[in-house]
Amino acid sequence: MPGSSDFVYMDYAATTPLNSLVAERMRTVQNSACFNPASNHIAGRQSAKVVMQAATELGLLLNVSPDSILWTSGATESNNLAILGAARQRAHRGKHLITMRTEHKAVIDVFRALEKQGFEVSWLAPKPDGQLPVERLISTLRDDTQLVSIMHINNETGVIQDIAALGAACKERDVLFHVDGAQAAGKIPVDLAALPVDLYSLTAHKFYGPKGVGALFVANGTPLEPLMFGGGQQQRMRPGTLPVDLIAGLGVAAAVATTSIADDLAKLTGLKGRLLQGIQDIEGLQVNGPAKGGYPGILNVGVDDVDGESLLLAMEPLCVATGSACNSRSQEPSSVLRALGRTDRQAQSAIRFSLGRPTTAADIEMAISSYRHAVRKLRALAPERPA
Amino acid sequence: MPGSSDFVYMDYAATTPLNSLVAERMRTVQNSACFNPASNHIAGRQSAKVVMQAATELGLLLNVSPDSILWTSGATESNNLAILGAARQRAHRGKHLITMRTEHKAVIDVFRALEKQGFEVSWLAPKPDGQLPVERLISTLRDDTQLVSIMHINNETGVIQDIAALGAACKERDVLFHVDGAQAAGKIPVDLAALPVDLYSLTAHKFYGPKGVGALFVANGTPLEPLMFGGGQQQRMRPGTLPVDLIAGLGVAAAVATTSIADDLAKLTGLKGRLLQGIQDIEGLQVNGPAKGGYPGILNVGVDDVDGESLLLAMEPLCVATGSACNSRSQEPSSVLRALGRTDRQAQSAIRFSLGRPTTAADIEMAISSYRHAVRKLRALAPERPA
Amino acid sequence: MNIDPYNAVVRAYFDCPEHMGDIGGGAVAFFEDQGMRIRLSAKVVDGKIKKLGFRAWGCPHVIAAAEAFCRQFEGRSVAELEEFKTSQIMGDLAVPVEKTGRILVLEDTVRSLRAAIQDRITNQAQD
Amino acid sequence: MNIDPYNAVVRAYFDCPEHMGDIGGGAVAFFEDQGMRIRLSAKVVDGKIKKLGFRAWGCPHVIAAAEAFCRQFEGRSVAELEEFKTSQIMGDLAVPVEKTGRILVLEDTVRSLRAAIQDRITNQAQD
Ligand SMILES: Cc1ncc(COP(=O)(O)O)c(C=O)c1O
Ligand SMILES: Cc1ncc(COP(=O)(O)O)c(C=O)c1O
Repeated sequence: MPGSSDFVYMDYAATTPLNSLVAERMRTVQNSACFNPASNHIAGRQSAKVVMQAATELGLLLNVSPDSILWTSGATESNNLAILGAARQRAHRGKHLITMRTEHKAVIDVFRALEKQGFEVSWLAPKPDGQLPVERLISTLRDDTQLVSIMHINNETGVIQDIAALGAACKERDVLFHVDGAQAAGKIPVDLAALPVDLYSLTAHKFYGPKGVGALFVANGTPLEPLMFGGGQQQRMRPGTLPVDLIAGLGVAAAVATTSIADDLAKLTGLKGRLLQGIQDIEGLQVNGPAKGGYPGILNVGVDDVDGESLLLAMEPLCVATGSACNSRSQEPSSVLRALGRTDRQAQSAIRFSLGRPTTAADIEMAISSYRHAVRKLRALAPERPA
Repeated sequence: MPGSSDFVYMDYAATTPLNSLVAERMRTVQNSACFNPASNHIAGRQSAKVVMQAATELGLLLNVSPDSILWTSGATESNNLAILGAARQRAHRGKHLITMRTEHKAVIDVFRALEKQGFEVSWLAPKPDGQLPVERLISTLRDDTQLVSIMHINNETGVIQDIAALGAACKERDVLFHVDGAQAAGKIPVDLAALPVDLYSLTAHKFYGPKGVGALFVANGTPLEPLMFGGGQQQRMRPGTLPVDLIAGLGVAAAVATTSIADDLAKLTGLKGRLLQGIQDIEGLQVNGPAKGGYPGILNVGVDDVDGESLLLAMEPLCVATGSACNSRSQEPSSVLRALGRTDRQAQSAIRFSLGRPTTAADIEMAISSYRHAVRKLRALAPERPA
Repeated sequence: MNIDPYNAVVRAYFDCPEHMGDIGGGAVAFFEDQGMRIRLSAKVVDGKIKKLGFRAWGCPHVIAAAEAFCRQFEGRSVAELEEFKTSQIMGDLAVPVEKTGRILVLEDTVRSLRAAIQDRITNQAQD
Repeated sequence: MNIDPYNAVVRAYFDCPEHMGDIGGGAVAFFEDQGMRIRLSAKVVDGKIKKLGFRAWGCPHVIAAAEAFCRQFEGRSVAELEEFKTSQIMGDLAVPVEKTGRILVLEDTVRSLRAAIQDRITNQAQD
């Protein structure tokens, strides 16, 4: 994989390299049809065709109509548009919103902003394995609840929520249901025709598509207040010149995923199994997340008496993440792991290995020995507390 | 240029193709350093270096510090962030805002949204040549004015505003000054160290960089309320995984522009002169925009008794724009041309030829004969009004 | 996203508007509305439309619709003009709904052409 | 964007902490604060620091800072310990300001080490 001479990459939940078919298609589009699809001339129409094809490809991946897809700059924007857009649009009906404590920052911080603007947010806690029991949602729904936002796959632990059950609870009460699918789309089967979901966020760079483009699935024209105002593009919901080549890349990434998800999952399950087996005898090792099930591309582990930042450095040139990948430089212990009941110190020692399509068995062996070595080294360094 | 077998492209103000050095650099980055620059591992740090280099390159183009640059998805987002962000941030100080009637939709519609949210907007009219006299701004400034937003180069007519004088008027009153530079950055010299500008928007795809990435220059940490909330990226002003390859592409596009603006302008001036000369004897031809001066990449003309949409079709396969390029499919007569005093019917006949680095003398000859032919054809079709 | 606003019929009629022009000495109708202008002229012999011509100012759909009308009714009887409805042309040309008003200008012009033909017949009978 | 959080000195000291370990039978100091833990031990002969050792639990900067301290003061006189300030280490290791508090834990430990050495000297004198 790219850059492999300098390092071994095991941070696929943070971002993935471009699939070669994606890169090829983007190059073709850049050379022939990368104009403004809103322009009423030949060049514009060629570009519009490219965008429609991508919508079709993404529609197939998610089993939805191409018309229900809004293009954005990524899942952060999709989440903001869905949550701010729905909350503001429905503010006159009621101001109660529900989400989880283990959401990504691009959801948590949006709800925090809404709290400051007069909304009331219920922050649901998961069980220690990360799962949200549907009863907790049901008992929190109120007459003035307008929106529930629950992520599909957790980016730190890989736990998969029961979107069907959670969505059904929302539908019964006529509450909008948003799902942050950034870690799920293109990685596990997602059938939005079958799932009771109104809004679904995704981002291309998590499944071998380009960075800088994402999408928001909007069921049946669910009304949203736009985040931005401008030209009439995308039914005024999201103005700006469409990045035709990026959208084409997202489309191909979706098409590739459609045919490869089953193989990907089988392969990742094997690799994750070996990785866990290779380190599970380390004293004090804790798996953060579901013991069984969960997305096989993510393994999050902590050990006693080791500092996460030092662990990361001691493992170089293996590229893994501590805390939330989206902001690994912050030194705060992961709020996700704190919500699962870990102490600050335990949370601080957490390392997320995330595997991807290019991960090899040799990468896994390297990771195992690297992790074992680093833990041994740091434990040797650590002082005992005086008796 | 790309796609030239099917059509002749003369819509560079809508969007430009990728410069070959830009494409090459993006490919290199995609193959080696396209990870999450916020990640604290080797791959992340390689990507962070790429982003810093791009900031340096853009900083050189605009003569500003790399630290003053925020990456966005394009000028639409930059404009929204600047205008909504500044207005909301300063709302407690006063609610008066000033802009022009001839702004791009990505400015006009933002101010319209703010009007609905309780702000008062003064919509300044330009002179018939498109220029805004500084006295009109000065006489509109009030004690409670918080923000003035004036575009640098008009996307429909190419008129260039006197940013130095307008900015000085704002500075005297301690009013924030935002400039939509989408049509100026990378196309004419822009020295933001010398210009009294607080916020400057740009988008890469207007100067041979990639689509889906733009920037907002923010002077001295001018406080803005973010549009989106999420990870800690970019000092919380604009969260989301940075599209490293697109940013690198923007950087190279800026570097190329830095060395080629002078040549570009000289070449465009010659081509525009020939184009105008080739059509100016057509009866009833009006030039929309400044008679002299103005950006030489744009020539906007109207003729009596011809419908713009039919003109566009009759000129195929020449790709030009009617009305605002960003939304050429809307049938409304251009509000910009209306503001310059054109009638609906005159505005509706307007065609914008926009030339770019790849435009050849042969393209210009083709455009001349295509325009002459189309006008002749449509005039032959049109009925006289009965006596 | 509606990719090509013009279907093949519109493109063909717009490119080669065979009936462009005025039929000298025939019945003439002119109508102007919504910024569109249409003139139709017809040569009628024995209750039959021998020739139709048009001129139009407007968008490609309006021009193509006028041409379509001429192609359709040349050679048919004046009586058949009564049956004229824009709905078929709207369909053949795939005119977007928001342009319905413009195409109705053609309907008005055709109605006015019928009246003009009637006038001429009456006048000729009185001669 | 601070690209590499660790400069070459931090990387070298973290990779090879030569002074890692405990000096048996010497003066010992332990300090714990801000989630950091540092233990220093020293062998002192005739007012001179013959050997220094450390153990640390914390981020790479804390570990490197402890190693830096040992390298700096081994071979110097106990009196010179008084001069110890974290400022030079902060500079040499380019410690980010937000980690100042953590490095101050080292200062506390050094102070406590000085006291422990003083204690031993006094005790030995009393023997
Ligand atoms: C669960 C989740 N949501 C949202 C995001 C944000 O995606 P992006 O950075 O592409 O906007 C990420 C990853 O960064 C994520 O893992
Ligand atoms: C003057 C002006 N401002 C803003 C924009 C919006 O740029 P983008 O579509 O890249 O967001 C454009 C072009 O579309 C423009 O010409």
